[in-house]
Amino acid sequence: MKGLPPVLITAIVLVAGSVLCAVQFPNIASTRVVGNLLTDNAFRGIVAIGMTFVIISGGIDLSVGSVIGFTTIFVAMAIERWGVPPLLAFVAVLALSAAFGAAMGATIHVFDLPPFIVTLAGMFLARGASFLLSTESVPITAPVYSTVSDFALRVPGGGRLTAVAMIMLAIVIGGALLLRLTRFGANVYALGGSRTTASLMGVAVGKMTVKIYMLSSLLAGIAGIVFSFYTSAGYSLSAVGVELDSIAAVVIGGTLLTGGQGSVIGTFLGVLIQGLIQTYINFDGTLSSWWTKIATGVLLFVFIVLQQGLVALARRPVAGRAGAAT
Amino acid sequence: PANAAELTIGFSQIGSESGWRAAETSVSKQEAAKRKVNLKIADAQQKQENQIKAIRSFVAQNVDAIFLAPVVSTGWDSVLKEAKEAKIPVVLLDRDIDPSGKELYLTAVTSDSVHEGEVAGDWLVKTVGDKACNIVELQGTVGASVATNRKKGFDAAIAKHANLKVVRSQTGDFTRAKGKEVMESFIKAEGGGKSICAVYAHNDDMMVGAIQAMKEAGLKPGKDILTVSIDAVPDIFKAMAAGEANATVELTPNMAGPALDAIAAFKEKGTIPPKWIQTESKLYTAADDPQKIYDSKKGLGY
Amino acid sequence: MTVLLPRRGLAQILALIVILAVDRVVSPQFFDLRLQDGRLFGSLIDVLNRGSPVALLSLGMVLVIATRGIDLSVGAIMAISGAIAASLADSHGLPIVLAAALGAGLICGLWNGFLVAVLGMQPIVATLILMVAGRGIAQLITEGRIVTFSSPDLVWLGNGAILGLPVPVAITLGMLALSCAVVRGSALGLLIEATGGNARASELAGVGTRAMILAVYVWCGVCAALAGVIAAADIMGADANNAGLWLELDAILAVVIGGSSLFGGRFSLVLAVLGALIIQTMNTGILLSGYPPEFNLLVKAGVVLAVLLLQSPKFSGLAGMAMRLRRTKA
Amino acid sequence: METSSDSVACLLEVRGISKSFGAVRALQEVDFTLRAGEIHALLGENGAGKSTLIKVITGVFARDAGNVRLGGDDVAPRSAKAVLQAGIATVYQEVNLLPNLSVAQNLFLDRQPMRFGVVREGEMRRRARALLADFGLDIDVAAPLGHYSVAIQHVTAIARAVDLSARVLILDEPTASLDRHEVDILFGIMRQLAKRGIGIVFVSHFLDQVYEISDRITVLRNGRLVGERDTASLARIELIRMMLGRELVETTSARAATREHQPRDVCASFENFGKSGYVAPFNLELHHGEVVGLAGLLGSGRTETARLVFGAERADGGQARVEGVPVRLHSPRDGVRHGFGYCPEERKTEGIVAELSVRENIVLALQAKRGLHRPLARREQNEIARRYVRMLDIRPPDPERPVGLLSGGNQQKVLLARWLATSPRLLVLDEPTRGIDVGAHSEIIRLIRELCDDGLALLVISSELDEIVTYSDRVVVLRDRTHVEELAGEAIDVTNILAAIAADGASHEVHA
Ligand SMILES: Nc1ncnc2c1ncn2[C@@H]1O[C@H](COP(=O)(O)OP(=O)(O)OP(=O)(O)O)[C@@H](O)[C@H]1O
Ligand SMILES: Nc1ncnc2c1ncn2[C@@H]1O[C@H](COP(=O)(O)OP(=O)(O)OP(=O)(O)O)[C@@H](O)[C@H]1O
Ligand SMILES: [Mg+2]
Ligand SMILES: [Mg+2]
Repeated sequence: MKGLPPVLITAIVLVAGSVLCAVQFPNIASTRVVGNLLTDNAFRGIVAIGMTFVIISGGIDLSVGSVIGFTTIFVAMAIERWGVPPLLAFVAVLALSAAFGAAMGATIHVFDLPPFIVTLAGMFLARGASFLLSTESVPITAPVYSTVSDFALRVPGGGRLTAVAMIMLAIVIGGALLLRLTRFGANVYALGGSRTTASLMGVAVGKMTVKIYMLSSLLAGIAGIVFSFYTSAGYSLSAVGVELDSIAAVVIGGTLLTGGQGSVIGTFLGVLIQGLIQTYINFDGTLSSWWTKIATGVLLFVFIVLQQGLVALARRPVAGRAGAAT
Repeated sequence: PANAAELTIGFSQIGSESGWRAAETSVSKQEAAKRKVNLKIADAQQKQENQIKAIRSFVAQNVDAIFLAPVVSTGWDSVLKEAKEAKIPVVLLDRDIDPSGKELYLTAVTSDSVHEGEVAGDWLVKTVGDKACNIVELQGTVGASVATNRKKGFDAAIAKHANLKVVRSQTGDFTRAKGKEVMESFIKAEGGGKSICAVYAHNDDMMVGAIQAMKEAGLKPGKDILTVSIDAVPDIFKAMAAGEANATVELTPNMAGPALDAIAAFKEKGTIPPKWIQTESKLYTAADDPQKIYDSKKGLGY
Repeated sequence: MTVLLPRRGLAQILALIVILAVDRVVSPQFFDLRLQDGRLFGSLIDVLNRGSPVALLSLGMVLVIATRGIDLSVGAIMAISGAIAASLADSHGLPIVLAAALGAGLICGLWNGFLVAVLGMQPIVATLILMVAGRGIAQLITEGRIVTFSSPDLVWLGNGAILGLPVPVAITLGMLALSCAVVRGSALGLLIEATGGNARASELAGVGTRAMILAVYVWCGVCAALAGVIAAADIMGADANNAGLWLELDAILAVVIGGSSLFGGRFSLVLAVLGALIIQTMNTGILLSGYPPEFNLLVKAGVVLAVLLLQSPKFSGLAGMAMRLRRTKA
Repeated sequence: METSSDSVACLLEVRGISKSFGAVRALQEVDFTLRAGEIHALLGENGAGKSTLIKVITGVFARDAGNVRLGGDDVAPRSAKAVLQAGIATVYQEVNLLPNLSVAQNLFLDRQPMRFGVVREGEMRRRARALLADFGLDIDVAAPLGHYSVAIQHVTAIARAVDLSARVLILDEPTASLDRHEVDILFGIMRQLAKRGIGIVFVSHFLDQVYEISDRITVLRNGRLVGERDTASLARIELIRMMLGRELVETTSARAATREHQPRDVCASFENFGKSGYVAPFNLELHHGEVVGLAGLLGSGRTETARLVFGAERADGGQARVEGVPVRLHSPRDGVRHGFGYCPEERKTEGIVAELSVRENIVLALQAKRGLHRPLARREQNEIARRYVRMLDIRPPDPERPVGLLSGGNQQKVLLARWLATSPRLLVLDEPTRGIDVGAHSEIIRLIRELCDDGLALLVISSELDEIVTYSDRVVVLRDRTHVEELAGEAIDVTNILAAIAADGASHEVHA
């Protein structure tokens, strides 16, 4: 399986974008900003990895934002109101979110329903469930939280590699290995190629579907925990709209929405590109609400066009036929 | 001592979800311009993570002060700590944050949204007197702290009066369209609106929608059904002038003015302002010459 | 590929009836109708009236989806056209207002179609661009305010009545009839379904697939613009911040509930509109029920899942199997 | 291998299988027996139920009645995986492999060599290369399968199945897209497997191949079992009669010989037409009432030529003329406008719109040609569809059936009907008889001739040299994406074509 070219292209786009930003705002080229980029986008990176698996397998998961919201409020309530030790709360919430994903996967497979809609219902369900837990935001005061949020490796130049950033990097690497090197990963691509064919070739399509959505929800759960570290609080309305951002990140990272192609590293770069756009807009700081939106759209457009242009260029020379029976 | 004219202040604004918010942004700009302060506004599009990013980037740019209109009350500790480490004073606008962060900001210029609800409730209690009164409530967005607080305050105000009862309560998402839709269904569910005595809306926009719904149903808002809402945006004064609305509680869009004064004083003289600069939650009724207020508010960017 | 299609539309009609019955239970006056100021009045009318914008959106969306696309920008287009209509309403006549608003929708649709058909972008990201930027453009027009107007013509579009029906309902019915006539009366329907079913094969059969794709996005933009005008006329003001917010998801949901596949091909305009009605019937029911709003989303999720399961051929298969099993056990 | 006695180990036993799709009874009470070590041909017309029987055996379709026993044990397959594990490997007619995965991954999907939970990529590639080497294929196994031609993809699918088959190997029309050389390799491997005691089911419409390789033959007709015979004792005429239920009028005489050559008008001509990196510039004249055959090895550029001629691919040089008038030929739409038609070889991805009905598929090109505003009324559509369903004997004769549910050969006929309905002046057919049964095969050849007599120009690609010889007035031979030779009249015969294909540049005019 290839996949390197699109990734390289995304990387080139990212570097080019960074250089442009740095030319305009020299401050951007500091380790501090880079560190912030990783920390601020940690939870997005984590969900986007899960989304990558789902999209490569030919599906989509709209529920991730709500699962993050649910996770934060669940963890907060468990620790602060129900007196559950933080670690136990994490385990419980991860088990819950994994089960939730598995249920969505099973529904999709057994009833042959479109993932878009099943996960849309999942999105309503998870958000609704978090409203039931609490509509108020709940601060978390457990000592683990301050320990983790304060923990950071200092890098020369004022940069900080925080714990959440490290969690994200670990998940990116783990995800990349899982997708590239294991049988599970190969099956994910197989499902994206064609479910029927994959099933005829002996892939247990049902089990795979369940596992893939489970993985996505599990990662959304982890992202939720990371988000709760990031804000030291739980809030039922957190991470609204994250699903669309993640899908965009995955696509910017060179993954086809139709499935069958893509890579984790590409997604990671896609998340960084989005983060860069955001940072650029923040540094500019003169944009009104509407110009912010317009600029985000325009930059998104520019990045995608740049990338498509490069992909088209890379495809151009098609060599002759590679070996045939004579 | 630093001159106010040289100040650069970063303002992490929530977004632009309502006319009131737009007015706050434009009033902030006007107030900053008056004081020759360079105000950098970062719009967070309703997302806390964007606000955190914005604050971080303000810190990275080493601004002189940071204004923050927090989208939720929790989750600011670590980023505000960063600001504190960088010795950048932070002023909260419009909403307060969680008590644990008290020492992390210089002052908060806010109104008390529970109190706003109380003012609205008290007005209704006074107006209705001893008559039995079924109230329908248009809530803000589920989970938004303002909605929760305005509900809390209102409920507290009417709690002691058994003749006042909230019979229906649904979210109108702070918008006109939803306010209208929800009110339509309230009217249907309450026998054509005959059993409704008053509407309480968590913001004026929803009330404007609800007023339309009542009129379309052949009811006379302001007469058949009392209205009380919060924010005091221009359009509600127009309705009041037409006799279609009864009362509104003001939430001033000028939070930046007092905040800028506090920062200037702090920078120049080192004056530590009080921890909480509360803005007035003033009640307006038809007795307050609504047309005049409408004319004066129209230009504020609502 | 063992596909046993249920008779088209049966599942949707059943679902609608069930939800209507539930609505009747939570709100006994649900079916009451009365005439007031020459306009019918009642919860049923509310369903039709409130469902109109989403129904209009789904009319456009269903064609986009039939070509294997998706349009996330319809909510933003609503905001843009509403903003334009509201800003022009008090200074210009209705024809100009409508032309400008619908023209804006057309341009938005052209832009989306250009990105998808010509630049070959994936529809979901292509339209995500306008979803983000479009709301910004709308806010730019209104400067974040709610722009109100009092032009009686435009207000009539939102609140008037034709033969007792609210104007938005009449417009939606008109658009439904128009699109059915255009799509099924010409070869468009066949060519769109072919494009969505197998674009490469259709192209080789001489179908102008690019033109088809461009056309459906333009149509979708126009429908969205019309929905935006109606939404603005309804509240006599343009709320660029909130108009059409998240309605793209409702529109997609309506199309899927209407039985069209997200993978393109076969579509049904009438069923898409029926899907929008099912969603609105549910929403109105929720509002009438008097449950606390915290439950809204849970109810919505439950109903959506139930409606989809009802449609799933596998589900009827399983249900049948369970029944047979029980019989054999007994 | 002698197959007379009942004592021979009975490996796969199928009894009383029935299967209906709605009103279509695809299989009724079919019995089938496969012995260990035999090669058993499963024959029948298009839509007879061969593929369905196979899918019932492997559990893709649930059967309505009957049972399947493998080595005496009942097989009630719950999943494709379970069937694979039971030792039955299958190459299906339609479903190929996964074009987005590498060749190696395709070969070893779900059974990759592992170490510490990690796929041993290098080892997997090594094994993949070794496996394909048996089939004389030396390709980059790390490249995505989709980069390769249909033929290579098919060989890969066969290689995978061969490698998987522990007890039974089922091949549904494996040779449809293979050339003679590859067929020989495949047959060699099949014989070896049979010697090891593996039972092989072989479906094909090439009767020569059936007689060459199979030990026994089972014939299906209209979903019913017609009979089971030893190949050696079954005359070809008799076999055809069993398959068709009637006699076949053979049409094998070469066309050129039966027709006087008269000067005909040029229908379309191509001058220096070509596209760099695709096919070398060529000159080609197509006359009304003439069949031009394109011959060459796999990958020699026949499909490319066809696509350029039709306009599916845009030429970067040269000039096309229709009836002598220079025309623009940039897209299929241009081609269709000029009255061209094109049946692509990749039926599933480029031909049919599976979800649409037979009727809609047939009228599609005609409708596209007429444009949006001149829709065919439903009545006209029905009439056209019915006409071609009858004319081409499309089965089941139900115009409202989704094309995807038709058997492979019938899908091919629908495609042909699509273009005939546009009354084209030039029809380009890429492998039109692939997967078509003997009956339909001679039907199609007859049709080609008739069309031709009506003044249509035809450009036909076929890997069946016999077939090309049968209907062509001229034959263009390609090699390495270059037109190397043009044969006409008496010169058209299989040996000459083969010579031109094999020739090395210099020896072109061997057959004067
Ligand atoms: N999934 C399906 N749904 C409905 N009908 C089907 C399905 N698959 C096959 N059929 C029908 O069953 C009959 C037998 O088809 P089958 O594919 O077995 O034919 P075949 O003998 O393999 O023909 P060919 O030589 O053309 O491949 C045909 O009439 C076909 O239309
Ligand atoms: N190495 C390769 N990389 C990408 N595509 C290839 C490669 N080799 C072959 N192909 C493609 O495979 C297809 C088959 O080759 P081609 O069409 O030239 O063969 P042909 O002469 O038409 O023979 P046939 O039609 O019998 O397969 C072509 O579309 C060609 O572009
Ligand atoms: Mg077959
Ligand atoms: Mg070819």
